[in-house]
Amino acid sequence: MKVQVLFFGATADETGEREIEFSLAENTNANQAFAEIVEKFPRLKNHKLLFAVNQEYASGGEIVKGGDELAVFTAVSGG
Amino acid sequence: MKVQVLFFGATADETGEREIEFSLAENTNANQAFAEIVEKFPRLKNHKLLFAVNQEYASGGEIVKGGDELAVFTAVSGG
Amino acid sequence: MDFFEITNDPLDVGAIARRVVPANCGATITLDGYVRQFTKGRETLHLVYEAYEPMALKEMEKLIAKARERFEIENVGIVHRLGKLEIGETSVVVTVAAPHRRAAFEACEWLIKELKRTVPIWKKEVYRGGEIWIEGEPAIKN
Amino acid sequence: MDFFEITNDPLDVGAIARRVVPANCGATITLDGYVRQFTKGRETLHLVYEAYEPMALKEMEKLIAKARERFEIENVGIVHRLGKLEIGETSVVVTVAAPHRRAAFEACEWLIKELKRTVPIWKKEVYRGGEIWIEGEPAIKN
Repeated sequence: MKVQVLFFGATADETGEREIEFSLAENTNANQAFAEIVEKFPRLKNHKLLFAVNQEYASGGEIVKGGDELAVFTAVSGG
Repeated sequence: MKVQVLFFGATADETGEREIEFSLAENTNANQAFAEIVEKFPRLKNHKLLFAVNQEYASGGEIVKGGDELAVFTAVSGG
Repeated sequence: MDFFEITNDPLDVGAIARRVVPANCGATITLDGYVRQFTKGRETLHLVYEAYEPMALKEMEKLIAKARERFEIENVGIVHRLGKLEIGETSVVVTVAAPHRRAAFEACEWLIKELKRTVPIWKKEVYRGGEIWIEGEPAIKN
Repeated sequence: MDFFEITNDPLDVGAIARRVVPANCGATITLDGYVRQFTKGRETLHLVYEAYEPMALKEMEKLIAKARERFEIENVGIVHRLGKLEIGETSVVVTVAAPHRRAAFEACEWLIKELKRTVPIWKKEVYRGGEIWIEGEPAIKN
Protein backbone atom coordinates (compact mmCIF):
# COMPACT_ATOMS: atom_id res chain seq x y z
CA MET A 1 0.00 0.00 0.00
CA LYS A 2 1.05 3.59 -0.54
CA VAL A 3 1.12 6.48 1.88
CA GLN A 4 2.17 10.10 1.54
CA VAL A 5 5.07 11.25 3.72
CA LEU A 6 5.67 14.95 4.38
CA PHE A 7 8.87 16.62 5.59
CA PHE A 8 9.30 20.13 6.97
CA GLY A 9 12.17 22.41 7.88
CA ALA A 10 15.21 20.39 8.95
CA THR A 11 13.73 17.07 7.79
CA ALA A 12 12.98 18.51 4.37
CA ASP A 13 16.59 19.69 4.14
CA GLU A 14 17.99 16.32 5.27
CA THR A 15 15.88 14.28 2.85
CA GLY A 16 15.85 16.76 0.00
CA GLU A 17 12.12 16.08 -0.20
CA ARG A 18 9.00 17.82 0.97
CA GLU A 19 6.49 15.14 0.03
CA ILE A 20 6.99 11.57 -1.19
CA GLU A 21 4.92 8.51 -1.86
CA PHE A 22 6.11 5.59 0.27
CA SER A 23 5.29 1.87 0.11
CA LEU A 24 4.41 -0.06 3.28
CA ALA A 25 3.14 -3.57 3.97
CA GLU A 26 -0.47 -3.89 5.07
CA ASN A 27 -1.02 -3.73 8.84
CA THR A 28 2.16 -1.75 9.46
CA ASN A 29 1.91 0.33 12.60
CA ALA A 30 3.20 3.90 12.94
CA ASN A 31 6.40 2.90 14.76
CA GLN A 32 7.34 0.44 12.01
CA ALA A 33 6.39 2.87 9.26
CA PHE A 34 8.54 5.65 10.64
CA ALA A 35 11.45 3.25 11.24
CA GLU A 36 11.31 2.35 7.55
CA ILE A 37 11.20 5.98 6.51
CA VAL A 38 14.23 6.78 8.68
CA GLU A 39 16.09 3.80 7.22
CA LYS A 40 15.47 5.20 3.76
CA PHE A 41 16.74 8.65 4.82
CA PRO A 42 19.46 7.88 7.39
CA ARG A 43 20.44 11.55 7.79
CA LEU A 44 17.16 11.95 9.70
CA LYS A 45 18.96 10.12 12.55
CA ASN A 46 20.85 13.35 13.21
CA HIS A 47 17.66 14.76 14.74
CA LYS A 48 15.18 14.05 17.48
CA LEU A 49 12.09 13.40 15.42
CA LEU A 50 8.38 13.76 15.87
CA PHE A 51 5.85 11.84 13.82
CA ALA A 52 2.29 12.48 12.78
CA VAL A 53 -0.33 10.34 11.10
CA ASN A 54 -3.16 12.17 9.38
CA GLN A 55 -2.22 15.46 11.02
CA GLU A 56 -2.22 14.10 14.57
CA TYR A 57 0.83 13.34 16.69
CA ALA A 58 1.42 9.57 16.46
CA SER A 59 1.64 7.47 19.61
CA GLY A 60 3.25 4.63 17.62
CA GLY A 61 0.70 1.88 17.77
CA GLU A 62 -1.64 3.28 15.13
CA ILE A 63 -2.21 0.97 12.17
CA VAL A 64 -1.34 2.91 9.04
CA LYS A 65 -3.77 2.62 6.13
CA GLY A 66 -3.26 3.14 2.42
CA GLY A 67 -3.57 6.79 1.49
CA ASP A 68 -2.71 8.02 4.99
CA GLU A 69 -0.72 11.24 5.36
CA LEU A 70 2.39 10.71 7.46
CA ALA A 71 4.77 13.47 8.53
CA VAL A 72 8.27 13.49 9.97
CA PHE A 73 9.61 16.62 11.62
CA THR A 74 11.82 17.95 14.36
CA ALA A 75 10.61 19.43 17.66
CA VAL A 76 8.60 22.50 16.83
CA SER A 77 10.05 25.99 17.21
CA GLY A 78 7.27 28.41 16.31
CA GLY A 79 6.25 31.39 18.33
CA MET B 1 -0.70 80.33 56.93
CA LYS B 2 -2.43 79.43 53.70
CA VAL B 3 -2.41 76.16 51.79
CA GLN B 4 -4.06 75.02 48.56
CA VAL B 5 -6.54 72.16 48.82
CA LEU B 6 -7.54 70.17 45.74
CA PHE B 7 -10.59 67.95 45.30
CA PHE B 8 -11.25 65.38 42.57
CA GLY B 9 -14.16 63.30 41.39
CA ALA B 10 -16.52 62.52 44.27
CA THR B 11 -14.84 64.97 46.67
CA ALA B 12 -15.13 67.78 44.10
CA ASP B 13 -18.83 66.97 43.76
CA GLU B 14 -19.37 66.87 47.54
CA THR B 15 -17.58 70.15 48.20
CA GLY B 16 -18.61 71.93 45.02
CA GLU B 17 -14.96 72.96 44.76
CA ARG B 18 -11.98 71.77 42.80
CA GLU B 19 -9.36 74.00 44.44
CA ILE B 20 -9.55 76.28 47.47
CA GLU B 21 -7.25 78.30 49.65
CA PHE B 22 -7.43 77.15 53.25
CA SER B 23 -6.07 78.69 56.45
CA LEU B 24 -4.19 76.59 59.00
CA ALA B 25 -2.27 77.37 62.18
CA GLU B 26 1.51 77.05 62.00
CA ASN B 27 2.85 73.58 62.87
CA THR B 28 -0.36 71.82 61.94
CA ASN B 29 0.27 68.24 60.93
CA ALA B 30 -1.47 66.50 58.03
CA ASN B 31 -3.96 64.64 60.23
CA GLN B 32 -5.09 67.87 61.88
CA ALA B 33 -5.20 69.72 58.57
CA PHE B 34 -7.38 67.13 56.89
CA ALA B 35 -9.66 66.95 59.97
CA GLU B 36 -10.23 70.69 59.64
CA ILE B 37 -10.95 70.41 55.94
CA VAL B 38 -13.47 67.62 56.54
CA GLU B 39 -15.12 69.71 59.28
CA LYS B 40 -15.56 72.52 56.80
CA PHE B 41 -17.08 70.14 54.19
CA PRO B 42 -18.97 67.59 56.33
CA ARG B 43 -20.39 65.79 53.29
CA LEU B 44 -16.88 64.42 52.77
CA LYS B 45 -17.66 62.14 55.73
CA ASN B 46 -19.84 60.10 53.37
CA HIS B 47 -16.64 58.71 51.82
CA LYS B 48 -13.52 56.84 52.74
CA LEU B 49 -10.92 59.47 52.03
CA LEU B 50 -7.31 59.52 50.98
CA PHE B 51 -5.05 62.51 51.54
CA ALA B 52 -1.99 63.82 49.83
CA VAL B 53 0.50 66.53 50.71
CA ASN B 54 2.53 67.94 47.85
CA GLN B 55 1.49 65.15 45.51
CA GLU B 56 2.51 62.34 47.87
CA TYR B 57 0.20 60.15 49.92
CA ALA B 58 0.16 61.56 53.46
CA SER B 59 1.01 59.36 56.41
CA GLY B 60 -0.54 61.91 58.78
CA GLY B 61 2.35 63.15 60.81
CA GLU B 62 3.79 65.47 58.18
CA ILE B 63 4.01 69.09 59.27
CA VAL B 64 2.16 71.18 56.73
CA LYS B 65 3.85 74.39 55.57
CA GLY B 66 2.45 77.53 54.05
CA GLY B 67 1.95 77.17 50.30
CA ASP B 68 1.74 73.37 50.45
CA GLU B 69 -0.59 71.60 48.03
CA LEU B 70 -3.01 69.32 49.87
CA ALA B 71 -5.49 67.00 48.17
CA VAL B 72 -8.53 65.08 49.41
CA PHE B 73 -9.94 62.27 47.32
CA THR B 74 -11.63 58.90 47.42
CA ALA B 75 -9.94 55.56 46.81
CA VAL B 76 -8.68 55.57 43.25
CA SER B 77 -10.55 53.79 40.46
CA GLY B 78 -8.49 54.24 37.33
CA GLY B 79 -7.52 51.49 34.95
CA MET C 1 12.99 53.81 27.15
CA ASP C 2 10.23 53.56 29.77
CA PHE C 3 7.33 55.95 29.46
CA PHE C 4 4.27 56.92 31.44
CA GLU C 5 1.73 59.34 30.10
CA ILE C 6 -1.73 60.74 30.62
CA THR C 7 -3.67 61.95 27.62
CA ASN C 8 -7.11 63.02 26.48
CA ASP C 9 -6.63 61.44 23.07
CA PRO C 10 -7.66 57.97 21.88
CA LEU C 11 -5.03 55.31 22.53
CA ASP C 12 -3.47 53.22 19.75
CA VAL C 13 -2.64 50.06 21.69
CA GLY C 14 -0.49 48.48 19.00
CA ALA C 15 1.58 51.62 18.53
CA ILE C 16 2.07 52.07 22.28
CA ALA C 17 3.22 48.47 22.69
CA ARG C 18 5.72 48.86 19.88
CA ARG C 19 7.48 51.68 21.71
CA VAL C 20 8.91 49.25 24.29
CA VAL C 21 10.51 46.77 21.89
CA PRO C 22 14.27 46.33 22.52
CA ALA C 23 16.81 44.31 20.52
CA ASN C 24 17.35 41.57 23.10
CA CYS C 25 13.68 40.74 23.72
CA GLY C 26 11.39 38.49 21.75
CA ALA C 27 8.00 39.28 23.22
CA THR C 28 5.95 42.09 24.67
CA ILE C 29 2.98 41.56 26.98
CA THR C 30 0.29 44.20 26.79
CA LEU C 31 -2.82 44.86 28.81
CA ASP C 32 -5.50 46.77 26.93
CA GLY C 33 -8.09 48.01 29.43
CA TYR C 34 -11.30 49.31 27.92
CA VAL C 35 -14.79 50.38 28.83
CA ARG C 36 -16.95 47.35 29.39
CA GLN C 37 -20.61 47.54 28.49
CA PHE C 38 -22.01 45.36 31.26
CA THR C 39 -20.86 45.16 34.87
CA LYS C 40 -22.84 42.80 37.09
CA GLY C 41 -25.81 43.15 34.77
CA ARG C 42 -25.84 46.97 34.80
CA GLU C 43 -25.36 48.64 31.44
CA THR C 44 -22.79 51.39 31.28
CA LEU C 45 -23.44 54.20 28.81
CA HIS C 46 -20.02 55.77 29.05
CA LEU C 47 -17.25 56.55 31.55
CA VAL C 48 -15.54 59.80 32.49
CA TYR C 49 -11.97 59.59 33.80
CA GLU C 50 -10.35 62.30 35.85
CA ALA C 51 -6.83 62.44 37.34
CA TYR C 52 -4.75 64.35 39.79
CA GLU C 53 -2.32 64.61 36.95
CA PRO C 54 1.05 65.58 38.44
CA MET C 55 0.62 63.12 41.31
CA ALA C 56 -0.62 60.39 38.96
CA LEU C 57 2.51 60.77 36.83
CA LYS C 58 4.72 60.62 39.93
CA GLU C 59 2.94 57.47 41.10
CA MET C 60 3.31 55.86 37.68
CA GLU C 61 7.00 56.63 37.71
CA LYS C 62 7.32 55.05 41.17
CA LEU C 63 5.44 51.96 39.99
CA ILE C 64 7.81 51.48 37.10
CA ALA C 65 10.82 51.86 39.39
CA LYS C 66 9.37 49.28 41.78
CA ALA C 67 8.57 46.91 38.91
CA ARG C 68 12.19 47.14 37.77
CA GLU C 69 13.33 46.13 41.26
CA ARG C 70 10.95 43.18 41.39
CA PHE C 71 11.11 41.78 37.86
CA GLU C 72 13.78 41.33 35.20
CA ILE C 73 12.24 43.54 32.59
CA GLU C 74 13.66 45.66 29.85
CA ASN C 75 11.08 48.33 29.06
CA VAL C 76 7.74 49.43 30.42
CA GLY C 77 5.10 51.74 29.00
CA ILE C 78 1.98 52.97 30.77
CA VAL C 79 -0.54 55.31 29.16
CA HIS C 80 -3.86 56.30 30.73
CA ARG C 81 -6.57 58.22 28.95
CA LEU C 82 -8.81 60.83 30.57
CA GLY C 83 -12.15 62.40 29.68
CA LYS C 84 -15.26 60.79 28.28
CA LEU C 85 -14.81 57.26 26.96
CA GLU C 86 -17.37 55.30 25.02
CA ILE C 87 -17.97 51.55 25.35
CA GLY C 88 -15.00 49.58 24.06
CA GLU C 89 -12.61 52.51 24.03
CA THR C 90 -9.23 51.91 25.63
CA SER C 91 -8.71 53.64 28.97
CA VAL C 92 -5.31 52.21 29.89
CA VAL C 93 -2.41 50.41 28.25
CA VAL C 94 0.33 48.67 30.24
CA THR C 95 3.01 47.11 28.09
CA VAL C 96 6.17 45.30 29.17
CA ALA C 97 9.08 43.86 27.22
CA ALA C 98 11.46 41.44 28.92
CA PRO C 99 14.11 38.97 27.80
CA HIS C 100 11.98 36.17 29.29
CA ARG C 101 8.24 36.27 28.86
CA ARG C 102 7.51 34.98 32.39
CA ALA C 103 8.87 38.22 33.82
CA ALA C 104 6.91 40.29 31.30
CA PHE C 105 3.63 38.58 32.24
CA GLU C 106 4.32 38.98 35.96
CA ALA C 107 5.35 42.60 35.70
CA CYS C 108 2.38 43.55 33.50
CA GLU C 109 -0.07 41.95 35.92
CA TRP C 110 1.61 43.54 38.93
CA LEU C 111 1.67 46.98 37.29
CA ILE C 112 -2.04 47.06 36.45
CA LYS C 113 -2.95 45.82 39.94
CA GLU C 114 -0.83 48.51 41.58
CA LEU C 115 -1.95 51.20 39.16
CA LYS C 116 -5.57 50.53 40.13
CA ARG C 117 -4.59 50.77 43.80
CA THR C 118 -2.27 53.74 43.91
CA VAL C 119 -2.43 56.06 40.89
CA PRO C 120 -4.85 58.96 41.57
CA ILE C 121 -7.26 58.53 38.68
CA TRP C 122 -11.02 58.12 39.11
CA LYS C 123 -13.81 57.04 36.87
CA LYS C 124 -17.39 58.17 36.85
CA GLU C 125 -19.78 55.59 35.48
CA VAL C 126 -22.74 56.98 33.59
CA TYR C 127 -25.47 54.37 33.33
CA ARG C 128 -29.08 54.44 32.29
CA GLY C 129 -30.77 56.45 35.04
CA GLY C 130 -27.79 57.85 36.89
CA GLU C 131 -24.11 58.32 37.37
CA ILE C 132 -21.63 57.54 40.15
CA TRP C 133 -17.97 58.11 40.88
CA ILE C 134 -16.49 54.66 41.36
CA GLU C 135 -14.52 54.38 44.58
CA GLY C 136 -11.82 51.74 44.74
CA GLU C 137 -10.65 49.78 47.72
CA PRO C 138 -9.05 52.21 50.17
CA ALA C 139 -5.89 50.17 50.32
CA ILE C 140 -3.49 53.11 50.63
CA LYS C 141 -2.66 53.71 54.25
CA ASN C 142 -3.10 57.34 55.23
CA MET D 1 -15.60 34.48 18.50
CA ASP D 2 -12.31 32.59 18.89
CA PHE D 3 -9.98 32.54 15.91
CA PHE D 4 -6.74 30.85 14.92
CA GLU D 5 -5.01 31.66 11.69
CA ILE D 6 -1.79 31.26 9.76
CA THR D 7 -0.81 33.92 7.29
CA ASN D 8 2.08 35.16 5.18
CA ASP D 9 1.08 38.77 5.70
CA PRO D 10 2.36 41.24 8.30
CA LEU D 11 0.41 41.15 11.58
CA ASP D 12 -1.37 44.19 12.99
CA VAL D 13 -1.22 43.36 16.69
CA GLY D 14 -3.65 46.04 17.81
CA ALA D 15 -6.25 45.05 15.25
CA ILE D 16 -5.93 41.36 16.08
CA ALA D 17 -6.36 42.04 19.80
CA ARG D 18 -9.46 44.10 19.16
CA ARG D 19 -11.19 41.14 17.52
CA VAL D 20 -11.60 39.38 20.87
CA VAL D 21 -13.27 42.20 22.80
CA PRO D 22 -16.67 41.17 24.25
CA ALA D 23 -19.23 43.28 26.08
CA ASN D 24 -18.72 41.77 29.52
CA CYS D 25 -14.94 42.08 29.64
CA GLY D 26 -12.80 45.03 30.61
CA ALA D 27 -9.35 43.94 29.55
CA THR D 28 -7.50 41.98 26.93
CA ILE D 29 -4.03 40.51 27.46
CA THR D 30 -1.92 40.20 24.33
CA LEU D 31 1.42 38.61 23.64
CA ASP D 32 3.26 40.12 20.69
CA GLY D 33 6.11 37.79 19.72
CA TYR D 34 8.64 39.25 17.32
CA VAL D 35 12.02 38.60 15.81
CA ARG D 36 14.71 39.48 18.30
CA GLN D 37 17.99 40.82 17.02
CA PHE D 38 20.31 39.24 19.57
CA THR D 39 20.05 35.79 21.13
CA LYS D 40 22.83 34.88 23.53
CA GLY D 41 25.11 37.36 21.82
CA ARG D 42 24.51 36.03 18.30
CA GLU D 43 23.04 38.48 15.83
CA THR D 44 20.08 37.27 13.82
CA LEU D 45 19.70 38.69 10.31
CA HIS D 46 16.20 37.37 9.71
CA LEU D 47 13.99 34.34 10.38
CA VAL D 48 12.04 32.09 8.06
CA TYR D 49 8.94 30.37 9.47
CA GLU D 50 7.40 27.27 7.96
CA ALA D 51 4.36 25.30 9.09
CA TYR D 52 2.60 22.02 8.56
CA GLU D 53 -0.41 24.18 8.01
CA PRO D 54 -3.47 21.92 8.34
CA MET D 55 -2.01 20.18 11.40
CA ALA D 56 -0.91 23.50 12.90
CA LEU D 57 -4.45 24.84 12.61
CA LYS D 58 -5.85 21.68 14.22
CA GLU D 59 -3.36 21.96 17.08
CA MET D 60 -4.23 25.62 17.60
CA GLU D 61 -7.90 24.72 17.74
CA LYS D 62 -7.16 22.03 20.34
CA LEU D 63 -5.12 24.49 22.39
CA ILE D 64 -7.98 26.95 22.50
CA ALA D 65 -10.41 24.21 23.54
CA LYS D 66 -8.04 23.13 26.33
CA ALA D 67 -7.55 26.73 27.46
CA ARG D 68 -11.32 27.12 27.71
CA GLU D 69 -11.46 24.07 29.99
CA ARG D 70 -8.67 25.36 32.20
CA PHE D 71 -9.41 29.09 32.44
CA GLU D 72 -12.50 31.27 32.65
CA ILE D 73 -11.96 33.15 29.46
CA GLU D 74 -14.30 34.71 26.98
CA ASN D 75 -12.44 34.94 23.67
CA VAL D 76 -9.09 33.84 22.32
CA GLY D 77 -7.26 34.78 19.15
CA ILE D 78 -4.06 33.22 17.83
CA VAL D 79 -2.39 34.30 14.61
CA HIS D 80 1.00 33.04 13.42
CA ARG D 81 2.88 34.46 10.49
CA LEU D 82 4.98 32.40 8.05
CA GLY D 83 7.73 33.22 5.57
CA LYS D 84 10.66 35.59 5.92
CA LEU D 85 10.49 37.95 8.89
CA GLU D 86 12.85 40.84 9.52
CA ILE D 87 14.11 41.93 12.94
CA GLY D 88 11.28 43.32 15.04
CA GLU D 89 8.49 41.95 12.87
CA THR D 90 5.71 40.14 14.69
CA SER D 91 5.68 36.37 14.24
CA VAL D 92 2.87 35.46 16.61
CA VAL D 93 0.01 37.13 18.43
CA VAL D 94 -1.90 35.47 21.27
CA THR D 95 -4.72 37.56 22.67
CA VAL D 96 -7.21 36.68 25.39
CA ALA D 97 -10.22 38.51 26.79
CA ALA D 98 -11.72 37.39 30.09
CA PRO D 99 -14.11 38.86 32.63
CA HIS D 100 -11.28 38.79 35.20
CA ARG D 101 -7.81 39.77 34.12
CA ARG D 102 -6.10 37.06 36.22
CA ALA D 103 -7.60 34.39 33.96
CA ALA D 104 -6.62 36.32 30.84
CA PHE D 105 -2.98 36.57 31.97
CA GLU D 106 -2.86 32.89 32.90
CA ALA D 107 -4.50 31.71 29.70
CA CYS D 108 -2.30 33.89 27.48
CA GLU D 109 0.86 32.60 29.14
CA TRP D 110 -0.32 29.00 28.97
CA LEU D 111 -1.30 29.32 25.31
CA ILE D 112 2.05 30.66 24.13
CA LYS D 113 3.92 28.01 26.14
CA GLU D 114 1.83 25.22 24.65
CA LEU D 115 1.92 26.71 21.15
CA LYS D 116 5.71 26.62 21.26
CA ARG D 117 5.58 23.00 22.38
CA THR D 118 2.89 21.49 20.19
CA VAL D 119 1.98 23.50 17.09
CA PRO D 120 3.98 22.27 14.07
CA ILE D 121 5.71 25.45 13.01
CA TRP D 122 9.47 25.83 12.68
CA LYS D 123 11.83 28.72 12.36
CA LYS D 124 15.07 28.91 10.48
CA GLU D 125 17.47 31.44 11.91
CA VAL D 126 19.66 33.20 9.37
CA TYR D 127 22.64 34.77 11.09
CA ARG D 128 25.87 36.28 9.88
CA GLY D 129 27.77 33.33 8.47
CA GLY D 130 25.11 30.64 8.43
CA GLU D 131 21.61 29.45 8.97
CA ILE D 132 19.99 26.77 11.10
CA TRP D 133 16.56 25.30 11.64
CA ILE D 134 15.81 25.81 15.31
CA GLU D 135 14.68 22.62 17.02
CA GLY D 136 12.55 22.96 20.12
CA GLU D 137 12.42 20.70 23.12
CA PRO D 138 11.05 17.33 21.98
CA ALA D 139 8.38 17.38 24.63
CA ILE D 140 5.65 15.72 22.57
CA LYS D 141 5.52 12.04 23.30
CA ASN D 142 5.54 9.92 20.16
